[in-house]
Amino acid sequence: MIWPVDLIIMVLVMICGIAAIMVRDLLGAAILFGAYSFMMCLLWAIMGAVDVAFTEASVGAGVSTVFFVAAVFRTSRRTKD
Amino acid sequence: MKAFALLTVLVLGGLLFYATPDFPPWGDPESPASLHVSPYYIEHSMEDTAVPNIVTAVLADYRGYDTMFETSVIFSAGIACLFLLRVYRRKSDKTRLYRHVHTGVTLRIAKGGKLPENTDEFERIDSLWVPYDLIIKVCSRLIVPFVQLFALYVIAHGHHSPGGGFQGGVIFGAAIILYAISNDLRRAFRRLNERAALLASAVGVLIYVGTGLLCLLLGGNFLDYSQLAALLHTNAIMARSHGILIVEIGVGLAVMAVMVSLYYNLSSAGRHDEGL
Amino acid sequence: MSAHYPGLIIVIPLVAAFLVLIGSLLNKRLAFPLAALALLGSLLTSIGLMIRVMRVGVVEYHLAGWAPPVGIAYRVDHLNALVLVAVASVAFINLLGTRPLVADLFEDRLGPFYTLYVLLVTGLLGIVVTGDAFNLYVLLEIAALTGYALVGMGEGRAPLASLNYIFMGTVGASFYLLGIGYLYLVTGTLNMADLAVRLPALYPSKVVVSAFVICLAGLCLKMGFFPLHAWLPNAYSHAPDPVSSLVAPLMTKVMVYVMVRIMLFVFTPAFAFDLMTISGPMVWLAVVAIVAGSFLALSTRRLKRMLTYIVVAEVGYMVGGFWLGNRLGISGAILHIINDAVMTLCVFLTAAAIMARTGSDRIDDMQGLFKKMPVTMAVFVIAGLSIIGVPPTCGFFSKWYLISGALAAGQYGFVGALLLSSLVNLVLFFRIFEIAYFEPFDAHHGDPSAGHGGRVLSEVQEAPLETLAPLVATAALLFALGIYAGDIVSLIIDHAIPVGIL
Amino acid sequence: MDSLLTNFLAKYNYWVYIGLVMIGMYAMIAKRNLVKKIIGMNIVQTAVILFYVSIGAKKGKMLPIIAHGHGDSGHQAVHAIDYINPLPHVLMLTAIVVSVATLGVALALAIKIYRRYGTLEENEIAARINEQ
Repeated sequence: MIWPVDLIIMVLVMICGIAAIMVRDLLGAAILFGAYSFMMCLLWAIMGAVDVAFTEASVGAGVSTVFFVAAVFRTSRRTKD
Repeated sequence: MKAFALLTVLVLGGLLFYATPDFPPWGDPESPASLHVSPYYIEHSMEDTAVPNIVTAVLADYRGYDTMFETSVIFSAGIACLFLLRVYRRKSDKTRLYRHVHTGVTLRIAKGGKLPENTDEFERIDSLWVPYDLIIKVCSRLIVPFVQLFALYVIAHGHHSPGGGFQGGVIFGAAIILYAISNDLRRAFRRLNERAALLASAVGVLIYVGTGLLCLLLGGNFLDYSQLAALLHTNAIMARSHGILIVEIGVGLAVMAVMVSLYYNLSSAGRHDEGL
Repeated sequence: MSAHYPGLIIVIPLVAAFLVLIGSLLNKRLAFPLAALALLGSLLTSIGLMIRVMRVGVVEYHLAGWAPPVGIAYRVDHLNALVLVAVASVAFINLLGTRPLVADLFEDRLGPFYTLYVLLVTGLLGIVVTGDAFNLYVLLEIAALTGYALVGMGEGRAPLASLNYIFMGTVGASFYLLGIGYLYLVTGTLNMADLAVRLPALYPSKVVVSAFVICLAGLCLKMGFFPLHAWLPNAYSHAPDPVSSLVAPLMTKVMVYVMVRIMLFVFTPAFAFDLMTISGPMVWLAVVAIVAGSFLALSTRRLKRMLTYIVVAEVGYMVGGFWLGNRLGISGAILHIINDAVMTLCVFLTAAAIMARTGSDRIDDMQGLFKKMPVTMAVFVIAGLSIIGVPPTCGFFSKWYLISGALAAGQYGFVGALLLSSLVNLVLFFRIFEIAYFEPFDAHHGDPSAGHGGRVLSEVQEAPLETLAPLVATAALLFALGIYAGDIVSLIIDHAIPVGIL
Repeated sequence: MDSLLTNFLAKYNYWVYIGLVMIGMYAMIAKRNLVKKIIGMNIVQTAVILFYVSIGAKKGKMLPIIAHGHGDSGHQAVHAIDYINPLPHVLMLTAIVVSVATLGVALALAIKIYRRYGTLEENEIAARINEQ
């Protein structure tokens, strides 16, 4: 593994995680959470956990995001924090 | 609340931080976790199960019991969502809205009146403005079969490459969800309706549990696939390999059906109307 | 076939859960009989397993035919076997006792309800029987997930309470998983017996200490131990009646069992009681839990809510008794797991039967119920006496062991808390008995303008026979457990506790 | 100082995991919006998964798929030291499934709450409950 790539992805994971809980729009939060999952999946792929990364890519970044969007669509995008 | 949250988080962080100096260095091949049980898996999975992907071998055979419950977890999530959200409504005699597919004209039909449900000429809609995008519909329809084919490949090739029942099932489910998003839920119901999805999820897990039970009836312990050798006309090792494939198919079926059913219930809030 | 009992005890209800769903797709009325058959099957196998364990000692079962550190193994000793029988019988009795209620409440979703019910019981049985730390986590999640769904179907605030329950439960389970991960990091194994062998060499390591703390914190969160109990009263009191009479007796007790199992058989008693100096603080926390639970129960006028606060206090009994660290205390805690499961089942079932008839859960609306529902109220009195701790019933005996354990350990605060809580329970139950027995009832009792939906009392009649039979059976069980308490302790619990503990 | 630095660099994965657990827990306690809390819950779960995957990692070793595994059984002996530890990966596959299952149920409950109270903010829900 190449440490600069590792480091960049880790920083991105943290940024996406913080952004997902800070942003004041739930649809945005859902998409940022998808990005977070995808970064996480890259991190795991780098660490050699290919099966876990594959699952996270299809579940975390794929289906989970769809569920979030569906739930936000059925409720509201509004949030105060 | 924020101060309390910060305090809790800091205490927790401190606790986790406290132990870290005693961790073995990251990525160390000599760390205790890599020396006790896992070498057995790495060195013996090939001769025990004839499956090169060690993760699949451990997942579906050595620790197959965990995976059986993992599938049951996802099954119970599907049932839980249905149980919580589903709204059963009697056929209302309110006004119904239909759209003529080829022209995009919306028809409003008053009390009791009804258009034939299963024609391609008209489709039922639930609000006056429902987006209708031909390009997206056609493009998705082109993509869906390839996604499904890939999903089947992932399930079938889990022995040799990353993948397996769970990933394949999710991708297959995602293909159907894509179809449901680009068209609408009613159309997706024509391909895979609610009862079929429920039945498929239960049957999928039953394939898994039933395989285990069959091993038990054949005289071995629960989930001991080597007992299937007599039925499959192979030796014990290949029987394990085939047993893994059978349960992976079960997992794939169950996961696909549950993902679709979760999407149906979440996207329509249990009403099973046109969805997103 | 008896060699396969440990496997069958889980497989029977698991297969049945899917058959219940498939059956209910064909015909809704198939759901209940299939579920009842499944739970009867697992009750019978658990009794068979108990007999086998008493005859031959520890029973091992290797799933998929792989020996323990490589595969997953069940290791059933006296402790598991006892709790298994308790869980299976409570779940079975509750299933029978709540049939009319469920048919009324969930008319349009009987299939999903019974599927979730059977899966929940499967999860709990699996937690008790398993000998693999990670397998326990998966089963924990099955039990929790089905529990969230069942709780969330209640009236009013139930979904919110259930969502809070999800947050707390998930954090608790994640902590448990993290603790197991820490142990895996330094030992490389997940099997409980193997962990117990490999851990002693590593006791000085900070990783083991944090694993211990994180695991314990997660389990305390899951069982609703005092400072972390906030989710419990809301979730249990807003849940639908047939669900709270399943979840309240079993969930917390099974989690206490998990704590006993992890502390005694993964971290050995030498580590848990001697090396880690938390026994004293844990007992004092239990004292606070008991006192707080009792007074919170005193402050409410709603029947179900009062009972949930009593559950909070009872968790304090068991945790405190366990952390006394001596044989008497631990025996008392294990005996109380069994007794409290049956007692809680009994009070919640009677509460459900009463509320089904009167339509209100206010204590003040129970006037004149002794005349209207004599059998139900008689059972309620027996359960109440047992919770207070009056001799022929089982509640007395576990309290006796707990108090003698506390005296032996010199923890007088715990003795005081137990006595105080008995006193408060006395007040709580006699307040209800008084209202229900002495206060005259008029046709329009209560306050109609309050709009609580209470029914006119003259219409109230005795609960149906289907509900009464299980109620009377549980009441009889309370006496039986009391009468045979000595035998249970000497024949079963004594073998369950490691010999090192005096 | 030097040992502290090497300690820091040798375990940077674990710092990230601790940071993510803290972020997730903060969101679960401090945020009032229910969907935000659900996101926080998921972040905690993925952080635990990151921790487990980090346990299994071995620098510069092969993926846990045995090379030349096809066909005849005359392949070379397999040495455990050459492959990444597969057991944590197996456990985490299960954990990911559990997290998506929890997510589904939590979102279903959030929709149910919204249907009943018309909002997802905790303080507004409390106000609605008090009104009733």
